[in-house]
Parts: sequence; C-alpha cells; structure tokens
Amino acid sequence: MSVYITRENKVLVQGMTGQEGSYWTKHMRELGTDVVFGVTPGKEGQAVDGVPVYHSIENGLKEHPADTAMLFVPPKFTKDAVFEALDAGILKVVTVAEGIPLHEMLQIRKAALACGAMVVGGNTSGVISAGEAMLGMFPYWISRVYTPGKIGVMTRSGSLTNEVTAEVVKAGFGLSTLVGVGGDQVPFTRFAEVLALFEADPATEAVVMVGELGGTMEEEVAEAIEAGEFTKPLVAFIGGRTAPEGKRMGHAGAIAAGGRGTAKGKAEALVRAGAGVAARPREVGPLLRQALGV
Amino acid sequence: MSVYITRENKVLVQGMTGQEGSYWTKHMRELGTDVVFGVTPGKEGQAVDGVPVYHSIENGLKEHPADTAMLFVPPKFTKDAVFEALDAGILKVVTVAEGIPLHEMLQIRKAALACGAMVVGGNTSGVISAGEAMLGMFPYWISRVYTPGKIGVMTRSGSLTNEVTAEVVKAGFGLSTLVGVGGDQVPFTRFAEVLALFEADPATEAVVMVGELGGTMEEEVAEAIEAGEFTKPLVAFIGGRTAPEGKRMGHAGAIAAGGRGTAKGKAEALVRAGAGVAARPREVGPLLRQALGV
Amino acid sequence: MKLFEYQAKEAFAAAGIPVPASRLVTDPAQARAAAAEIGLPCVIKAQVLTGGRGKAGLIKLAKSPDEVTDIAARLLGDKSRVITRLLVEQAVDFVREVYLSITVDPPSGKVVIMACAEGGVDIEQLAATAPEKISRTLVDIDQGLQAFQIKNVVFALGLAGGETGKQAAAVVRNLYGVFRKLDAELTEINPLFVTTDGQVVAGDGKLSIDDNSLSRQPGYELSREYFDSDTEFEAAKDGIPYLQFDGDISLMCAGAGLTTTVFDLINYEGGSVANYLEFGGPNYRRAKEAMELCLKNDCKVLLIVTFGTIARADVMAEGVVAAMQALKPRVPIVTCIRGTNEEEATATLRAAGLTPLFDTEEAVRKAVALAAGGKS
Amino acid sequence: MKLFEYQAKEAFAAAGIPVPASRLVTDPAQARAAAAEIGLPCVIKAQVLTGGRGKAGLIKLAKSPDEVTDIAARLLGDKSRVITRLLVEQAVDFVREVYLSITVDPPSGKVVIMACAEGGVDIEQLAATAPEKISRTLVDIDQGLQAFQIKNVVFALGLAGGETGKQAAAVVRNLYGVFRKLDAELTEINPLFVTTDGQVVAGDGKLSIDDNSLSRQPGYELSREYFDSDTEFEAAKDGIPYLQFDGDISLMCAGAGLTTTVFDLINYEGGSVANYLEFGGPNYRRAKEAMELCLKNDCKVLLIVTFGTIARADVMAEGVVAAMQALKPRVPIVTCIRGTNEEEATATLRAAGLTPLFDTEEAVRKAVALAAGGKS
Repeated sequence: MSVYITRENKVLVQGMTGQEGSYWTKHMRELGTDVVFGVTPGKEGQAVDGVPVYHSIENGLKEHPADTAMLFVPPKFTKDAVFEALDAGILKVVTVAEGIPLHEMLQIRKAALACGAMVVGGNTSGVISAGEAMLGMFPYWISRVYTPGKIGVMTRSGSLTNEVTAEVVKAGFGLSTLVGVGGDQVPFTRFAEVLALFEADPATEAVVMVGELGGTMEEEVAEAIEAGEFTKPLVAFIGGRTAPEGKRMGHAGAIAAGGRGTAKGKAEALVRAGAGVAARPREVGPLLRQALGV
Repeated sequence: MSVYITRENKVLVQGMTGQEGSYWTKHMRELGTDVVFGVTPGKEGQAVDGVPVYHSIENGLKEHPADTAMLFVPPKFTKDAVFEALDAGILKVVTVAEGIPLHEMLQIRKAALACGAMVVGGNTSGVISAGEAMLGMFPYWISRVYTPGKIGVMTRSGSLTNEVTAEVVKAGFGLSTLVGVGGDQVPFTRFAEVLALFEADPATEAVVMVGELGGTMEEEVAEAIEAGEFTKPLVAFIGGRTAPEGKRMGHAGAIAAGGRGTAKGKAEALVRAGAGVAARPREVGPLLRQALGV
Repeated sequence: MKLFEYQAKEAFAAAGIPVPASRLVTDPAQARAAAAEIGLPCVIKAQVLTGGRGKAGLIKLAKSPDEVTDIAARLLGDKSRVITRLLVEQAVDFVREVYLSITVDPPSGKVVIMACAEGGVDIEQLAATAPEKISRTLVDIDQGLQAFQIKNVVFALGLAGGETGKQAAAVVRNLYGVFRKLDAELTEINPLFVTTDGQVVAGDGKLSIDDNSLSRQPGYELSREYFDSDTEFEAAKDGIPYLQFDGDISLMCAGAGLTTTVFDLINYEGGSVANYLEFGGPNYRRAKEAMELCLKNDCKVLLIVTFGTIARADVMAEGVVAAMQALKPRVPIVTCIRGTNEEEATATLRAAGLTPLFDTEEAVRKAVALAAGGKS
Repeated sequence: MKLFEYQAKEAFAAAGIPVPASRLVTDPAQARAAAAEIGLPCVIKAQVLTGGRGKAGLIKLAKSPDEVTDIAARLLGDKSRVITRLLVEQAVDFVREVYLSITVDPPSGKVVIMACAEGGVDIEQLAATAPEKISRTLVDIDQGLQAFQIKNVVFALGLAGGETGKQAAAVVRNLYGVFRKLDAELTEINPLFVTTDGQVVAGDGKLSIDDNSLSRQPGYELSREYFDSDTEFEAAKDGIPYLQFDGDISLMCAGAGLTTTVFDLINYEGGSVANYLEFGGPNYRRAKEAMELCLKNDCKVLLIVTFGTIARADVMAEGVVAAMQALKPRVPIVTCIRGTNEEEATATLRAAGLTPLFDTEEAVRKAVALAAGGKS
C-alpha cells in the first residue's frame, strides 16, 4: 500500500507534449501510473506514448475520468494550470515547477485549502509510491534508493533525499511512498498534512522526514506528534544546523531569521515531541531500526 | 425547538450604536436573544441597553465568546462587516441591508460558501424563532403572525410573509422559525439550504415557503424534495404568476426573463415534486392542514 | 440600469473590444450625413431598450442615401413607441455569428460567462431547446478571470487558433473587464461577428449596470429615454418603485412581495392593474408622493394594501389621509392597512370617512367591483 | 532581492507613504550640500543591506555641516565593509515609534501584516519575549486588504482616531499596495514615527522583492552593491547559487539540501567552508563555470558531492573532468558523485586520475583532512 498515488489513480498530465512532459510521462507509465490523458492547448488529437492529448482538462474529462493532475508546466503558468485542475474538480495535483512567483504561490495554497485539494510542490521531484506508481521525475530504477517497503518519506529536498533514503535502504528498509513537498517558501502541501496520510496508511510503519532550516513545517510536525495526531515512529534529519542566520541556503524556503526557523530549534522541538532526530544522514538508518525495534 | 437562532446562541451586533441597531437590539434581547456585545469602531467602552460595545469583533471576542453576528450596517459597508465576522470565525451572520452592490453580493456569497458559514440576507427582516429569540427586525409582539408552533417558514418577502403567516396562524398553527432569505438577486443563503435545517429540526413538522418569480431557488427546493433530501410536508406560495416577463417586480431578484424564473414554472416544478402550492395566500392554511392531516 | 446599444458599444470600444464604425443621430438628415461618412451599405438601429429589435423591424439595412433617409424618418416617426435616437452603423461582412455574455450566477456566488458557437437572433430558443450548446464558465470574482477560462470560452465559441482566436480571447478578457469595471448585472455581445477576413467585431451590445452600484458609476444619469412613460421616469427620480400598466386599478402597496401578490389577485379576480407602486421600506412615510404618482394615470380606483412591521400601519394611514386631503383624489380608495399599530391606523382611516378592510382578498374584490362600475 | 533603504523609501513615496526629505550621496562634499538643502540636524545612513545598522554605528545624527562631512567621510572610508552610498535625511522630531511589516504566511496561503505599538530597534527581542504584543492580520491575496483589517491594524499600532489614525490607515493601505505591486517578499517600516504634531512618517524602510518575480519588476537590476563579494555578484549574474564564507573547503555540490548538509558535516568534522556553491538543477551541465567560481576564493580543497537523479552523474563527472583540464585547479579535488549513470561517472573520474568516493561522510572527512594539511 501507499499514499497519495496508487495504480488506481487516473492521472492527467498538463504540458504532456513538452520535452520534460513526454519524457517523464513515459517513465511514470512504465512504473505503473495510469496516465489517462494529456493536456496541451492546440494539440487535441495528438498522442504521447499512446496517451491522447486534449486542448483542456474539461475536454479530456468528457472522455476519461481522472482524479489526479501532474503538471509539467513552466513556473509562470503554474497558477493557471493548477487553477484549471482545481476548477475541474481534481483534488490531487503535483507540480514540479521551480520559480513560481511568490504571490502566486499564496494564491495556489489558498485555492487548494479552499477546495480541500492536496497540491504537492512546487520545486519538487514529485511523489513516488515505490514499485507501484509515480508522479513527477523520479529515477525509480535506482534500487539503492527506491526499494519498496514500509517507510514513508517526506522531504523538502531532492539530492539530499537520495542521500537519506539510501541510508534507509541500507538499514534494510524500503519505501511505501516518498512525498517531496518541495523547497519553496510556500509549499502547497505541508509536512503535517502528509503526515496525516501516513498515519492513516496501514502499510506505512514509520516516517522519515528530511527537513531543513526555514519556515515552520518541522515544528508543525512536532506539534502533531505532541497532539497525538501522529502515533507511528518518526525519524527526522534537519539540514542547516550550522547555517548562519539570514543566509538563504539554496532553497527559497531555507532561511532562518530573527531567531526563527533555525534547524536547531526544529531539532529540539522534534526531540521534545519524542521523534528520533539524526544529526547526520547516516544516523537515520540506526534510529529507524531502534524506533521500530528491529 | 427552532433552527438557526436559539437562546443558546451568543450574538454580537455590528452597528449596534446606530438608530436601527440600538432599537432592534433592545427588541431582540426582549424576545430572548443573548446579545453579548456590539461593535462600532471608535465607540469601545460605551454600552447599548447594557450591552458593551467594542471597536472590533476581535476585541469583543477576547472577552465574550460569540457564534452569531447580526449586522445593522449600511449596504456599502456590508461586505466589510460580513468579512470581519467570517474572518473572526463566526459562522452565522444576518444582514438586513438593502442595496448591497451586486458584485459585492457575489463576494459575500462566495466567501460564506468557502468557510461553511450561513449568511442570511440581505434585504430581509432577518430570522425569528417565535417566542424564543430573534435576529433582525421582527415585531414579534404581533401575535396574529408570530405565534410559536411547528411550522417552519422561509421567505423572500417582508409584508407578504405577514400576509401568508397570518393564514398559517389562522389555520391553527404557529411558527418554529421564520427565515427571511431576502429579496435580492444573490441571497447569501438559499431556500434549499434553509430547508436542510428544517429537515433536521424535530420540532418543525412542515414548511411554508413564500417564494416569487425570478431566480432558481424554488426550483432547487423542488429538486431537494425529489431527491429525497426533504421529507416533510411543504406548502409554497409563489408571487408573480401574472407578472409580465422582463419587468422587475419590486424586489431586485423578482424578474423573469427568457422564459426562465417564471412563477408558473416554479409552481409546476413544486407540484411535480409533490409539494402543496397555493395560488392565493388564503389557500396556504387549508393546504397545510391537508398535508398534516389535521 | 439597462443601457442603450450605443452606450454599451462606447463602453466596449473604450475597453478595446472592436465595434463597427457608427454615429448616433436624432434626425434623418443627420442619418444621411452619417451614412455618407461611414459608407454604404449601413445599418440603421433604433436606440430603444426593448429586446428583439430585429424581429420588430427596428434594425434596417440601407443601401443608398435615400434609403437611409427613408428608414430614419420612418423609425423616428413611429407612433407606437418613443424613438428619439438612431445608431447609423457600418454593415459588417460576416461569415459567422457567435454568442457571448457575462452575468451573475447566484448559487455559486460567481460570475458566469456564457458562450455559444451559434449566435444571432435565435439564442433564446437554443437556450430552451439545446442548452448543452451554450457553455457556462464560472469565474471567481476575487481570483478574477483565468487564462485557462479564456481559452475554454474561445474553444466554446469555436474560434480557437490563429489571429481570430487571439482576437476572440481579447474580446472575452475585455468584456469581463467591462463587466467588472462598470459593476454590470449583464453584458452581452450577440451577435459577435467573425468577418470574411477573420476579424472579430461586436455586432450588438447589451449592458446593464447594477442599480446598487450606480453611485460609483458616474456618467450614467437616468433620463426620460430609459422609461416607457413619464410617470415611471418621475417615480424613478423620486426613488419609488413604479411600473406602468394599462388597466383600471392603481396599486399603492407596501412590500414588494405583497404588491406582486395583490397584482396577481387582481388578475385572478378579472380586474386589471393601472400601475404597480410600492411605498413600503424607505418610502413608507411618503404616502403623498406615492398617491400623486398613482393618480397621474387613468385608474378607476386606488387600492392600498399593507401589512407593515417596520413600516408602521399608523404612520401609513396618517399619510394616506393627509394625501387624500391634499390631493382630493377623483377615484374611490379601498384600504387594507394592517400591522404594527393597526388599531390607531384603523381609527385614523375611519375618522377620515373611509371604510377600512382587513382582508386582502376582500379588498381586492371590492376594488375590482368598483373598477367595473359596481357598488362598493 | 533585498533593496536598499533609499530604494524602499522611493517605493514608499511613490505609493503615498510619507518619508522624511532625503538625498542619496556618494561623497562627503555631496553630503554637506545635501544637509544644507535639507536642514540640520540630519541623519546620515550608510546604504548597506545588513540589519542592525543603528547598533553597528552606520546611522549617525549630525548637527553641524562639519559633523556631516566628518561622519560621511568616516562611513565611506570604513575598511571593514563596502559602503558606497549614504542617505542624508531630515531628522524627524518624533514622540512615538511603532512597527509595521508585511510578509507571507505560508501555512494559510495569505499575506500577514504585523503591527506593534512598540517599534524601534528592539522589535526582534520583543518578538521573542512578548510575541502577543505583535498583532498578526492575515489578508487573503485574492480578496485584498479589507477596511476592517486596516482598522484593526491601526488599533494594534495604537494610532486609532483623529488625523493620526487616518494617516496611519493610509500608510497600512499603501504599504499593502507596495507589497502587492512590487511582488514583495517582505516590506517593513521600523520605526514608523509619529511626530510631535501628529504626523505619521516612515523612519526606515525595508523592501525585498521576490526573486521569481523580478522579470516583471523592471527597474531593479542586480549590481555589485547588493553583494558581499565580487564572486557572489558574478555567481548571481551567472544564475548559480553561491555564498561566500571565509574557510578552507570549497563546496561544489548538486542539490540545495545536500549542499547544506555537506556544509553541516564539514563544520561537525572541524573543517570550515570557503564557499557554498550549488550546481545542481538547471546548472548541472555547467561544471566549468561552477568550478571557476569556487577557485576564485582562497580555498585549500574542492569538495564535489552529488546524488543526482535528473542531474545525471555521468554528465556532471564529465563536466568536472573537463573543467579540471581547462582550469588546472591549484587545490586537490575530492569527489563523491552518485546517482543516475553512476558507473559511467566513476569510470570517467578514474580515467582522469581522480579517486572517486561514494560515501558523503568519507568524502567530507577526506576534504577536512586535506584542508588541515593531512594526506588524502
């Protein structure tokens, strides 16, 4: 089992005819994702990897029911594409775009909250249910990282996730689902919201969170644990513990200022809540084994 | 029992220090409404009829929990006042204002839907649970109209409601709650939404709907009955059966055009759905007796 | 407030929506001069607010200067209605007519854009018989019109692609701009022409401004042309809801719903209504102004029905009696005044020599009998 | 993109927010002339992007022309940092200082206005010790700032009522306008002065524009003044994320999170970072430009760590080898390149004479040892 994306989901792909869109659509399907149609205005009637393309979501939905939208759309058009999906009643949307204008990020987050949708991204590789289905740009063929199993992973990073997940696999585990919430200042889905999915998923036995300095998402996870909303073991790695204040460390969202958003503060909050906190990626595996008693 | 407003509700009054606000606040309290505070910017520290006034809802709520807002605020400030209430987490709001700008009506309706609030009005006398509590401007002392009982009333009109309700009382019944959804083009709460409250209220045995030409609210009620969502007897009176097309009959919302929104079409839809439909106000009482088998 | 076609087109042009070249004229000579400027053939369109002008013969194609003069003279001289202004407009060489309109959708609290690839005079019939051919796009007024929605509307118009598609997209965007900027209740382009060379042009224009927003929409003053009768114009200036009919019984009632119901009851009883006047709400202390308006028409009886709550019965009765004394109405008055302080109201009416009634249907029947010449 | 105070104040003034009279100057003589125009006393403010300028002695009050010249000369001659421009500003005679800022609130997807009746230099401490004194007003970006919210912010500032209240309300409204119009990430007025005669004036100004929106915000070009070092400026022009530090190990890593983690690991191991450079994402084919930047600083070792998926390991390894051959780095290179096509990458590195590692911590330890002068 897995969360967010399974083989049962019917996926439409916005921007499917573009270079990235067509490349990753093929890989998503190879892994098992049920891509039912693509959307590129002006290209209705074409096909990508055998999947039909429509002018609009509205047109596509007339012939193919869908519940999930995967966006390969440039950052400046992401808001419009997400709104088109939400307007059509799609409640799961993943966008990999990096560089979405900040005020439009707010509009997207707000719109998603208003209609109860879960929009994942931006600035993420997407979501992968290892061995089952995938939304985004994951090289699922790297078995050192993407082995199926019972650990849910949620992360703000890309390469760092591979680093950490490789430690999870090295420790003898595999992944249920990996959700990349992305490195932006306004992630459209927050860690605590992903956590609720993992809590409800019987096949996820523990969660690894790959966090970093900046924002309040890790603190919200600590609160969810303390409030008893999440009851499974959680092991966190938080990057940027030695980062100086006021510097933006790569990700738009990775900045601590005025004493808030420090990696240290996050780690302390998580430890207080009873989570395992790894100081280094390689501690994640042992902490997980310890938490699961194996 | 009653719907929407009971003695348990804690009511704040926006615009309480104005002429209408202070007059009707006194009457609302006389009838039993629990008015906990009033709001008029710049008048914090004053009191009306012994009820304290605050600058803002935020300030008032710090000292007095409230769940309902009653607005005596001019139409041009209604959107702001409703937004202030919704923003403070108030989920029941009644506004009597007549003349709210149309585009702001849309914004209010949309905002209410988005947060699951029930905003009643504009252009209404409000809501009265006969003998119990009241929000708005009802002369509850006229016993010919406001006798407590088991009939729920929902209406788009003011004087016509008295005309019809007097017939209900004459037939030996009384009112549980009377909800005036108002005569505007965009009622913030629609008949079908009030109907759901009456369906759930064990003390309401039947519903009288006072409708008129224009819009689609009466058709939506017919649909709710046909869909089995409303299972109690319903008697409707629809004004404007002989009104010519294209003329706006008094209320902003009372206009039929292009063959849509006619009183005749509404009456037919209700008859098809099994509702009693009175051609004249005085038929309402007998139809109600017939429907209730008394 | 419904605007005239020429005003709608002025608003369209200001917003960048292409409209045919045109001149507003008030006499046949001006029309001829305008046609000479614009070029022939041209279309001569009576500027009246009623719909279905084409079918009513109020829009005519003229191919020669003489024809222009003839048509203009005929329209301006029409005895059956008041036509004071004509729009002389370039005839458009079109290959297609599509339909585009924007109005409010009360259930969703959104703006709705309606679009149909088949425009023209029969759109209402199409709406009744094949509603699925008209696309409905709901726009969140706070979020505004989105690019994907414009795209979908243009597809629904059947105009996607190429220069025509771009122009159509601009028309959709700009018409939404007009709707928002002018606080419109409705704006419509039907037909929206596609010309032989692929241009998109607004053939007609409807624009109705929300009455509650008029105070922030300067430039649209009420004038006589907007009304079917002098009395309606006066009532509107006075802020009293008034509609003119051609029957016998003048209604002076308080409460819109009640007035509408009395209107129905009179028709049920075989009577006919001279006018609909509503003096409730903010006007309940203005019985004299109200009665004055009622007496301007050819009525045979004045019927006063109220069931006031905030609009107090005693105040309205006093107003009615004072108005009677001031205006000395030539027609009998039937009253059915109830509600707050009804006893005082009744006493006031009796003291003035009236015989107050308390049942609406009884009052209606009495008024119908009086209008028919029967005894009261 | 963080702007300078003078730019923030230009934006404020354009939006109708009162600011003190001021002149931007680049030498002491200009400063003296500006002070003569504006009047004394005046405040001389170094235009640098670091916070806490007051405490750092970068804001000085001058009471005489000579003092102006002195202070200006001292600031512009400061060897510890690059100061090229000063703002000479009218001194404000204030009775109160309040705090007002606008930024984003990611959890709600709204804009948040923060207001505090106690402004000035200690706001960050207040935020930590008495956060309840700072009011937070969430604004829906689609609905826009509402009148009741302005009212509540003005109450929170303690400025309600009278002319001061009206001015404060205008400042709130206009600062929100600046925030929206300029696609700001943050805008702040601290202190917002209330003058002895009840006027409201922005004493300082912070404004930071969203980097992702810069393309639609013309007029804000990157220049050397915005950066702490030449290399940071060059990297920014190149679009490569780069931060300058003063340690020994130059990081050339792919992936922001991984780079940050390697940064931590180096510190844990007792090493020090010369620079943070991230050449993943769109830059993973640009190893040469990246390495060139890394070699500009005083590093003792170059550490390359990647775990690429979309950024292919083989491409990055080839890039690194090509860059080595072109740039002939004077420092040793430690690589830990993994991910998609790792085998090819490894072969490429070995062929170039490198000893690729595959464990991040091992690579970090090796780099630290090399930097300390140990054997590899």
